[in-house]
Amino acid sequence: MKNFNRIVTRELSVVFRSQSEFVYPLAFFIMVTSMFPLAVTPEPAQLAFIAPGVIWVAALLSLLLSLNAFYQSDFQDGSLEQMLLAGVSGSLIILAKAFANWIVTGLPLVLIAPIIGVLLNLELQANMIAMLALLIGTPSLCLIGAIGINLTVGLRNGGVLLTLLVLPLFIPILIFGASAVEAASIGKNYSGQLAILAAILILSLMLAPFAAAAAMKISID
Amino acid sequence: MKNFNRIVTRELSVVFRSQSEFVYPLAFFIMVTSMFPLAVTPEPAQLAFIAPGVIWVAALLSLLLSLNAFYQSDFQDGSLEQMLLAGVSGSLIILAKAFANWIVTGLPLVLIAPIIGVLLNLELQANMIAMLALLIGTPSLCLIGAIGINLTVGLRNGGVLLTLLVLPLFIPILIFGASAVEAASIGKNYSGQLAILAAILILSLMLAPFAAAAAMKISID
Amino acid sequence: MELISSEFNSDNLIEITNLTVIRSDFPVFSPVNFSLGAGQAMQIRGTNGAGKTTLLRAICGLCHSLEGEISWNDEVITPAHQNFYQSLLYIGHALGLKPKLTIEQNLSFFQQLRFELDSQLIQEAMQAFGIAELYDEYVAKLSAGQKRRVSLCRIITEPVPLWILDEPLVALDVDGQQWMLDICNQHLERGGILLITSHQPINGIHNLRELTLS
Amino acid sequence: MELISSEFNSDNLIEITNLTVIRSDFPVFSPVNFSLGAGQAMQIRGTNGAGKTTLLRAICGLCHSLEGEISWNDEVITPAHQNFYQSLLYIGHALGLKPKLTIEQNLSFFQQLRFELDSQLIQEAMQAFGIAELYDEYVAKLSAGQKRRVSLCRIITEPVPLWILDEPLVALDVDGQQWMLDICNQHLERGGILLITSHQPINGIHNLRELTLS
Amino acid sequence: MGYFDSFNDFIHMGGHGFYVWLCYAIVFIGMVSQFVLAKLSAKKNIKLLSQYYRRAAARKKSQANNDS
Amino acid sequence: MWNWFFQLASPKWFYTIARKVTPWLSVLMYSLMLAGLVLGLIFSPADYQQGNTVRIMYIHIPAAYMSMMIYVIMAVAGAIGLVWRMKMAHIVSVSCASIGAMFTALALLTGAIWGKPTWGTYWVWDARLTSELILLFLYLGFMALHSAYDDKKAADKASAVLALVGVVNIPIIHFSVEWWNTLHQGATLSKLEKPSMDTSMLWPLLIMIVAFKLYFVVTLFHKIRGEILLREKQASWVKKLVADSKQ
Ligand code: HEM
Ligand SMILES: Nc1ncnc2c1ncn2[C@@H]1O[C@H](COP(=O)(O)OP(=O)(O)OP(=O)(O)O)[C@@H](O)[C@H]1O
Ligand SMILES: Nc1ncnc2c1ncn2[C@@H]1O[C@H](COP(=O)(O)OP(=O)(O)OP(=O)(O)O)[C@@H](O)[C@H]1O
Ligand SMILES: [Mg+2]
Ligand SMILES: [Mg+2]
Repeated sequence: MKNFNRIVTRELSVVFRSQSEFVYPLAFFIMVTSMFPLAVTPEPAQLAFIAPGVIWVAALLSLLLSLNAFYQSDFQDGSLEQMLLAGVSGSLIILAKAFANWIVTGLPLVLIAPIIGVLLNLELQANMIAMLALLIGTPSLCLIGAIGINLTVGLRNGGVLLTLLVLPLFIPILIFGASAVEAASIGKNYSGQLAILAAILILSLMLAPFAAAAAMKISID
Repeated sequence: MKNFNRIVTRELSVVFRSQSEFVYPLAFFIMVTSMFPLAVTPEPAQLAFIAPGVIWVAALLSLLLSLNAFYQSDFQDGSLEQMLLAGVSGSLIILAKAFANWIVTGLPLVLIAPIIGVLLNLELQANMIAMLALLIGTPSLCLIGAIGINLTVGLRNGGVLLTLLVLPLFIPILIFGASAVEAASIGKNYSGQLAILAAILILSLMLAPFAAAAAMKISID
Repeated sequence: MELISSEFNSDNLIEITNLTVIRSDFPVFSPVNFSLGAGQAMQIRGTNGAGKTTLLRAICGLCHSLEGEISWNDEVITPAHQNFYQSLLYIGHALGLKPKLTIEQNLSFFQQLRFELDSQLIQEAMQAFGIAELYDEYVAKLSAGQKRRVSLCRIITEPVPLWILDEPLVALDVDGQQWMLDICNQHLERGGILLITSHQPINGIHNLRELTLS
Repeated sequence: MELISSEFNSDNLIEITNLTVIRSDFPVFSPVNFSLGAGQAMQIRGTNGAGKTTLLRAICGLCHSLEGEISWNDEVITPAHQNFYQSLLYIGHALGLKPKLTIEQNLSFFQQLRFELDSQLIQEAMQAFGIAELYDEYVAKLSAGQKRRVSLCRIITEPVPLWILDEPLVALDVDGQQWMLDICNQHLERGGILLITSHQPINGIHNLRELTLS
Repeated sequence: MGYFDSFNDFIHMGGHGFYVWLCYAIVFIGMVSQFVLAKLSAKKNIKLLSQYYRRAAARKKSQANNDS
Repeated sequence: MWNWFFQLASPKWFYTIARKVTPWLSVLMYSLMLAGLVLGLIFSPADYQQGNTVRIMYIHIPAAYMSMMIYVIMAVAGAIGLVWRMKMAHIVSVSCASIGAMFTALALLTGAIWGKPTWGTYWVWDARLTSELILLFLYLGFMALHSAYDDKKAADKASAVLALVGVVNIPIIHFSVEWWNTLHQGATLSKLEKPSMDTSMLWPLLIMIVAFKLYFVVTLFHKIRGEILLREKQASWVKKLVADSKQ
C-alpha cells in the first residue's frame, strides 16, 4: 500500500511537471465531441439523440490515447524493470499506474461531461446519468487498457495494434454506458445498465491487474 | 527524387517487415465506425443519416493515431538527424514520410470505406462519393498531421498535445468531406465540396512540407 | 570518505549452476557455473555479443527461456523471489531515470520502494558522485555522463548486498571512474557482492575474479 | 587491410571561431577557437557535463542558440549548408539505426542518401568491424557493442573527409577499439579530418591535438 | 428425387437459389482453402527447414574457419 | 494417471500420433460431410415460413458453433501453456486461431446473406451479430499480436493472455438472444429440452455439426504438425525426418 502511494505520487508528479498536460485528454474529449455537430448535423433534436453515443465514444478514444504516454516511457527507460527488481509486485504497479491514469485522464472527463452534455442539448436528468455512468465506467477502461498497452508496448506501431486488441473489450462498457444515458433521456429505468457497469468494474479490478502484470513481464524480456 | 524513393522504400520496408502491420489502421477505422451503431442507434435510417460524419471522423482519428508510429522512433533513435546530416532537405524527408504514411494508412481506408458504407446503410451513389472524397482528403490529413507530430514529438504526452494542435486544422477537411457525402446522399450537387478538398490538398502539398521541416528542426535541438 | 555504513550478512551467497539462455533456438553462451560469497567480486568478460548483458539480466529474472539454476542463500530463485529482490541492485544499459523528474526525486522514489526515505544519504550519494549542486536539475537536461552518475548514486542510497552492474563505467570521466571503483571496494570490504562487466580496464578492485563467456 | 580508397582534397579546412552555446541563459563552455586541416585530428576533452556533446552538435548545426562562427573551406556555415553536409559524418550517442531493418539494409540506406550503392564496400566495412556474418540479422537483436559497430561501419561506407565522433569507443570491446583507431589513422593519412571525444584513453592516433573545455 | 421435382428446381430453390448457393460457395471456398493451406504447411516447413539446416551448417563452418 | 498428459506434452509423440490418426478421421469427415450435404440440400424439406433459405442453416449453425468452440479451446490451451509452461499447449492455441477466424467470418457471411431474404437486410446491429463481429476482431487481434512479436516464446505467452481476457465475450454471444430481445433466432438445439425441430431437418443439421467438428480436428492436426516441425527444428528427430524426406 505504501508503494502504491509512492508510484501514484511519482506518476502524478511526472504528469504535473508540465502543468498543462492534464488538460490534453480533456481537450481531446471536447474536440471530438464538438466535431460531431460539424460533421453530422447542427440540429438540436438530432444532436440530443446522438449525444450519449458520442460522449461515450469520445471518452473511450481519449482514454485509449492516453495509455501510451502513461506506459511506454516507463518501459523504454528501464524504470519498470527497476520497480520489479525492487520487489514491487507487478499487479501493484499496474494498479497504481491505472489509478494515476484515471486521476489524470478519467476524472476530468467525468467532471467536464455535463458541460458537453449541455452543448449537445442533453437534458438535465440524462446529463447527470451520463456523468454517473462515466464515473463507474472509466476506471474499467483504464484497467482493461492497461492489459492492452502492456501486451503491445514493445512493438512498433503498437499504438494501432493496441486499439485492435482493446476496443473489442471496451465495447460492452460502451454499450451499457450509452444505453444508460439513452434510457435516462427517454425517461426509462437505467439502474440495470449502471449495475452491469459496476459489475464490470469489480470484475476488471479483480482480474485486469494480474493479466496486465503477466503481459508486462512478457514485454520486458 | 532518388532520395524520396529511398526514404519511401525504407519506411515501407520497416512497416511491412511484420506483414500484418498495415491492417492495423484499417482495423481501427472499422472498429470506430462500428462503435457508432452500438453507441447511438442500430436503426438503418438513422444510421444512414449519421454515416458520412462517422466515416470522416473515424478516418481522421485513425490517421491521427498512425502519425506517432511513423515519426517518433525516427526522432528517438537519431535517424532523422542522420538524414539531415546526409544533406537531404527537411521538406523532402517530410514529403517522403507523409507519402509512405498515406500508402500505409490512408489508401487502405479509401479502399475499405465502401464496405463500411454498406454496413452503415449508405446508398451506392453516396458511397462512391465518400470514397472519392476520402481519396482527395486523406493526403492532406497526412501532410497536416506531419506538421503537428513534428512540433510535438519531443514532448511527453505529445500524443494528446498533437491532437490538440492538429484537429482544428483537420476540421475544414472534415466539414467539406462530410458535406460532400451528405449532399450526394440527398441527391444534391457535391462538386463544390470536392473542389475545395482538392484546393486544400494542393495548398497543403505546397506549404506543409516546409512548415513540418521547420518544426522538425526545432524538435531535434 | 566513509559512505556505506551497514555491514552485510557474511553468509550471503549467490550460486549459478549450468546457466544458459536460449535465443532463436541457440544457447547464447555455453553454460556458466560460479558462486560468489560475501566480499567477493567477479568481472564477466567477453567480446561484443558474447552474452554478458544477457547473463546478467537472466540472473535478475528479466529473461525468459533460460536453462539452469540460480540460487540465493541456498534457495532456488523462481522468477519472482522476494528475498532475492530485496537484496539485489541491477544497473544496466537503460538507466531507469525519469527525464521529467529532478535528480533528487528520481533517487528518493527508488529508495522509498525498499527503504525509508533518507535524504541525508541521498545528499551524500550525490556528493560522492560530484553532482550535489545539480540536485534540483531535471534529468532531461543532464549530459550522458551525468545521467550515468545519477543512476549509480543508487548503489549508495539503496544499501543492498548484491550489486549487478552492466558496464557502469561507460560515459564516466576519469574522476567518476575512480570514485566508482573506490565505492565498489568499500562495498566489498563490508561483505557486499559484486558482479560487473566492463570493456574498460578495471583497476584496483581487490581479488577481482574473472569469467570469460564463449 | 587497406580500406579507404579515396584521397581527400588537401585544402579541406574547418575553422571554429569564438563558438559557444547558450543554455538557460548561460554559455555551456567558454568560447572555443580552433581550426583543423587535412590530416589533422583533435580530441575534445572535459569532465562530464563540460559540454563536449553540445559543442559537436553545434558544429553539425543541430543546436540553436549558438554564438560564434563555423566555416568550412572558408565559407561560413549557415544552418543548412549543402557542401558542408556532403563532407560530414557525425556519430553521437543516438546511433540512428532502425531496429526493424537488418544491418545491411540500415547501412545501404544511409549510403544511398549521398553515394551510389556499393555492396562491396558495405561488405568490407562489416568485415572490418567483425560483424560480417551477422549481415542479415535485425538490428533489434544485436548487443550494445554490436549496434555501435554497425553505426561505425558508416565511416567506411560513406567516404567523407570530416568525421565528428562522440565517444565512438563506448561499448566496443578491446578488438573493436583497436580496429576503430586503426581506421582513424588510415583516414588521417588520406587527408581526412577527425574530431573525437572519449573518456577512454585514445592510444596511437598520430598527432592528436587536444582541446579541454571549461 | 428427394424434395425437389427437377434439377432446375434444385438450382432455383424456390427463388432463393442465389442466397443458398452463394452461402454454400463461400463456405466451400473458405474451408477448402484453409484445409489446403494447413495440409501444405507441413510440406512447406520441411522445405524451409532443409534450407535452414544448410545455412546453419555453412555458418558453423565459417565460424570454425575464423577461429582457427 | 497423468502419464497421458505428459505424453501429450511431447511434440514428437503428438506428431506421430496425429500423422497416424488423420487419414482415418479424414475419411470419416468426408463421408459425414457428403451425407450431411445430400440430406440437407436434397432430402430435407423447405421451411413453411422461410422456404428453401432454411438450407443455409445446415452450414450457418455449425460454423457459428465452431467459431465459439474454437475460441474456448484456444483460450484453455493458452492457459495451460501459461500455467504449466507446456510447449504443446501453445502450439495448439496458435494453430487454432486462423481456423477459428475463418469459421467466424463464415458465420458472419452466411448469416448476413441469410438475413437478406428473412429479415430484409444484410446487417442489423443487434447483440448477437455484434458480439460475433467482436469475436472476429478478437481472433484477428490474437493473430496480429502473435505475429508482431519477433520472439516465438514471448508471442505465445502474450497471445495466450489476450485469448484468456477475450473469453468473456463467449457467454455474451451465447446468451445475447436471451438478454436482449433481438431479431436473431433463440436456441433451437438444447440438451435439456426436446428439440423443436422436425427430425428431417434435425438429422442433417446434427450430421453437419459433427462433420464440421471433424473438419476442425483434421485441419488443426495438419497445422499443428507444420508448427511442430518449425519449433522443434533443433530436435534430432526433426532433422532426421527432414533429411529422410529429401531423398
Ligand atoms: C450476420 C448475421 C448472423 C450472425 C453473425 C449469426 C451468428 C450466430 C451465432 C454466433 C450462432 C450460435 C449461437 C450459440 O451457439 O449460442 C447462431 C446460431 C443460429 N443462427 Fe445465426 N447469425 C446470423 C444470422 C442468422 C439468420 C439470418 C438466421 C435465420 C433467420 C439465423 C439463424 C440461426 C439459428 C437458427 C441458430 C441456432 C440457434 C441456437 O442454437 O442458438 N442466424 N448464429
Ligand atoms: N537541453 C538542455 N537544456 C539545458 N541544459 C542542458 C541541455 N542539454 C545539456 N545541458 C547541459 O549542458 C551541459 C553540457 O552537456 P553535454 O552533454 O554537452 O556534456 P558532455 O561534455 O558531452 O558530457 P559527457 O561527458 O557526460 O557526455 C551539461 O551540464 C548539461 O546539464
Ligand atoms: N532478443 C534477442 N533475440 C535474439 N538474439 C538476441 C536477442 N538479444 C540479444 N541477442 C543476441 O545475443 C547475443 C548476446 O547479446 P548481449 O547483449 O548479451 O551481448 P553482450 O555480451 O552484452 O555484448 P556487448 O559487449 O556488446 O554489450 C548477441 O549476439 C545478440 O545478437
Ligand atoms: Mg552488453
Ligand atoms: Mg556527451
